[in-house]
Amino acid sequence: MKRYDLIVVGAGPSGLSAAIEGAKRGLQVVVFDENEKPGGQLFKQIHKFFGSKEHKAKIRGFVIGEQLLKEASELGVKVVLNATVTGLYMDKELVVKIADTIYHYKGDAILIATGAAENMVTFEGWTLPGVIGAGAAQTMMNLHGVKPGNRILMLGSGNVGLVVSFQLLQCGCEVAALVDAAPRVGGYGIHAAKVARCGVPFYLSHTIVKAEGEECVTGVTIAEVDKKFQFIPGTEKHFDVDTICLAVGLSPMSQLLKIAGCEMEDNPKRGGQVPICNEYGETSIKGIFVAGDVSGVEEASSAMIEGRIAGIAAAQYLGYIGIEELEEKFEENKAALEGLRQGMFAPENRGKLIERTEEGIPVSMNLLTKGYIAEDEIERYPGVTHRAGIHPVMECSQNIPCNPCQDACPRHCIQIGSHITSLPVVDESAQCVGCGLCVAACSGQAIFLVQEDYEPGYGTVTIPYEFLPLPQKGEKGYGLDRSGQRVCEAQVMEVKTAKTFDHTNLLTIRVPVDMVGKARFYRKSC
Amino acid sequence: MCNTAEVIIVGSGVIGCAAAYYLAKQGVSVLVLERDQSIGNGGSSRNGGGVRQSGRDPRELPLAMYAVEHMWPKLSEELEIDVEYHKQGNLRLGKTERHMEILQGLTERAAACGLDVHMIDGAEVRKINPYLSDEVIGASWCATDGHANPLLTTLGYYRKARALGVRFCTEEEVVAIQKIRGKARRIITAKAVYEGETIIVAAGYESRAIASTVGIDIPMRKELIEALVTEAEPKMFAQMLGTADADFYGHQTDHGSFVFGGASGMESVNKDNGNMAVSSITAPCICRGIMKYIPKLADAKIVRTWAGYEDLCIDGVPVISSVEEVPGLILACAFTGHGFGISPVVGKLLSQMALGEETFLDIREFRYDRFQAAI
Amino acid sequence: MSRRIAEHPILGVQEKGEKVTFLCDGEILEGYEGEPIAAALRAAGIMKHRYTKKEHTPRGIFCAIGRCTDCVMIVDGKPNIRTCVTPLKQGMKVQTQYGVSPKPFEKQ
Amino acid sequence: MQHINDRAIAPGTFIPEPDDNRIICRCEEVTKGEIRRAVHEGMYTITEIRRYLRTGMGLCQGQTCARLVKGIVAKELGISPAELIPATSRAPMRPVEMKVLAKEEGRHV
Repeated sequence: MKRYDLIVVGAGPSGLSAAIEGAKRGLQVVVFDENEKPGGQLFKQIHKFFGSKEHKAKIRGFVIGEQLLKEASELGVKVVLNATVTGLYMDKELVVKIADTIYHYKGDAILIATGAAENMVTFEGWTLPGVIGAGAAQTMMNLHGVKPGNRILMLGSGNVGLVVSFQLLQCGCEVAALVDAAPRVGGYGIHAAKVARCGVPFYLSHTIVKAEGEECVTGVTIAEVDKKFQFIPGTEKHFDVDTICLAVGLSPMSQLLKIAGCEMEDNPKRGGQVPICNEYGETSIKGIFVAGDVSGVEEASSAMIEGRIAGIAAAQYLGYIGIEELEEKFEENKAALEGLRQGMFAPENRGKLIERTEEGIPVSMNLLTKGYIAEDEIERYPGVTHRAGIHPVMECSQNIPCNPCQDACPRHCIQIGSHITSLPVVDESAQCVGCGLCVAACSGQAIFLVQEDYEPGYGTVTIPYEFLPLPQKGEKGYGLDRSGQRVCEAQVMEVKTAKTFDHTNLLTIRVPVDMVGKARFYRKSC
Repeated sequence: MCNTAEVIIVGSGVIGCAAAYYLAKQGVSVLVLERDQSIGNGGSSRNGGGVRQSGRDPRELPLAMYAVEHMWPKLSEELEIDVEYHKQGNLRLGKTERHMEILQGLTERAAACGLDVHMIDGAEVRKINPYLSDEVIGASWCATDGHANPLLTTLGYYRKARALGVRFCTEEEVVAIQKIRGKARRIITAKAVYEGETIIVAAGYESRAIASTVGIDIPMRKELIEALVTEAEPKMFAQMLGTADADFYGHQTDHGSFVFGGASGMESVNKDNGNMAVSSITAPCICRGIMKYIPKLADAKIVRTWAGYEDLCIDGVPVISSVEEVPGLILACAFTGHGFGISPVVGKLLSQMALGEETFLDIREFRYDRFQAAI
Repeated sequence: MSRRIAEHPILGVQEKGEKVTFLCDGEILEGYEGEPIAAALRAAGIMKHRYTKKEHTPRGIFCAIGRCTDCVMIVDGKPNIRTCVTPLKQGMKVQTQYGVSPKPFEKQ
Repeated sequence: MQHINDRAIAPGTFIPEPDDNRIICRCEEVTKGEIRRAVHEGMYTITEIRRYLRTGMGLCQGQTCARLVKGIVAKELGISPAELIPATSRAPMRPVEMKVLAKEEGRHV
């Protein structure tokens, strides 16, 4: 039987990372993926990643996918697509369906990196056409170039719900509302703020009563829920929508490991049924490794590091490297992983209400319930300053592991320091030149350039803009505040696009001077 | 909770559940101990659902004929659950002259016992089932054979027995049976001790180890065999199918899916990971077998494959027997892959045996001490 | 093809296969070769893929990645084809699936 | 709370709920009420529920409903969902046509 040193199942972030580390150390590696395109979820993730350079921060997910794929192929990794692994049998034998044939392969080591599947919730009418998973929406718009619907209601305020809502807006869909039964936004505040400033209303402590329609979705009714998640009568709200998108969490897709006979556990902290594994990702069956969401649902950034660790561990298991190299590399990667697992959204903080930042600043409650920071809250944050001339205003209010803004500024105006989750502060002594690199570099689109003294009575605000059509210089429209409300007339003074901005355009709008602290989005008059 | 009952049954397979039901119906207190977490998780949930008389050993035939005539037709009504019983015949197919000889032999022996079974040619076969390929040159045909849903039959007996007050305890692995004052009476599990007037061991292959704790050995072995199921297909045919070569057997269920069992030929040496693992080569082999007989199923999608142990008796028929040297002990095991079709009648016989009544069928052929050395 | 994204702010103009035509319940529709059948249907505004066996209720795309099997249809005469992962080809014949049949329930 | 092994311990009486007719297993069209009722009829494990009602036995093999079914059964039994062992995963991971499964390559080098 055809045998490989390492067979990887799943060409997503963790699988490709493992394949690369294995191949670097001399292993003969093959990667099977059932999809037509490699990259797993990375190819649907069109936003810029968080973290620091080592986590590929400020690079868009699909670009990371392309980079990983290129690196893997340069190292001689064979990536076989449209290849469905149908079973994992004894003696580390895999059966793979490719076209109209099944193939038998054996691996001396096997890495299962099959990722996660979406969870679902039920409500009246949930089986109607038009009710889809958030992953389905991403797949349709970002892989197939088709809008999943015209007017959409999103259920779920975790990062997936927030990111996909923004992506829906980017491809021209209307998002009627973002709804979550939880009392607080579950994902990053900056993701929520991006969606809110486009005018999407947030309904926390609300959930879907029913999807309406006979043959497909024509509307939806939501209602407020109490602390026990029971509907409060009389709070129903109706929306005319053609699509309802569900983003209510993920579960590891660990079925292959169960078939293989790996010891499993039900671990709610990891998202469900996961294999019991050691720090290198090795399961109860020697030589079968796991990495990424299949071993516990997290982010693509951590999946890549877990993949690297498992790939190196497989190399050691097969005798290509010594235990010293494994241990050394493990420590490095563990540090990177711990870097990502810090801050308010660290795994141990899941579901907890955090009321103050690491700096001791009260967290914006409006951000957690409405999706945007209120007027009377914004001045608390160290990135929000006032001064003469052009300067950055960083509306970054939660401790998340991310620091590209610090590296972006050629004048070193922005400082995060050595602690990656710290809120960015403005160095008053450095002089901002208005280059906008920080605006484009911020993965959360939370940095704005503000000039309060542009001309008498008027100031300018430079905002990140990732929509089409791109406004024209001189065009007149409106400034929208953080909640998406139209607050003033605005004129486009400048539209900057550059390769280094990576599709984040910088739109400079002129607004009345009392609006420079409020206008955070631009819309042409309709 | 009281750990005693008049009858304790070891094993919650279809035989154990049926016996429990027929006993409870007579007002007997019954306790069923199951090693697994789920009821009927052995062969009862893994077999092909055949309710056949043809092809059986003549010793077993009276049981099968009784079940088909008197029990299966009324079982759904009795258990208040649709066990999906269909009495629409069994075709045992042949493709070669050698096959036809095998079928002829089986048919003659069964007919001699009074079963209405006869040989038919290829054209007649395709008249009964137009989906069968031209490779099929003939078959034995028994119009009163059929199939049922083993999952619902097992759980149907369980549900009804439970409703009648039978106590079922799962994850209770029997470690030993103990004799008290000359009678089998006490059952030791990993967690507790139980006592009963009568003990019925109906635990598949594991019955061997359990019986050995009171010095009884049943000459049997186990074999891991496999089956598969397709997606739902439009209704095609209602007969149970088998072959002279035994390369596959199966039927279309009420759901529309086809359940097929079969063999790779490696069964006697198959290994297991402790999890009843399927092998990578059996399902493909079963598919190749099926496609030769029913080419139209080539596009049908397989959605699941599974494996299960058969408890194979050295002489091919089960042990259904009181053990006089261990008073109070009754064995019902080594069903050799034909237990499901006769489970209602075996359950009823066991209830009579446990009550010390004379059985309504002669079961001397199934005695535990019938086994002899070759010379 | 109103639901097609002509140009995406991040992804630009996406590469597509040849334009092809296919039949959906007898109606001629356009799509791109190699894209999932389901994508072409959604682009054409078609939401319903099948009606279920027991309750006869409509279903459409749900997961879009081949797992949930809700979007199955009869493709070139074969039932239960996952349209979200089956590439579109010129001249394909796609039919609404009723239970597992191409015939509406009243005609079954 | 431990998984319930003594099937004489009943989960109380079956009380109808307004959403009992809601589909849970999308493939096999099994409702919440059917699942709840099955628990009261003695089906205490996910495996038993599956064999009794066909939840998770359809084309998708329980990929969508597994978690939902688990939640309903656990609630009915008054235990945590983590106490319930999920149904056995079985190959093939995706539906495979018989003619494809029948066509093997690579068994020999």
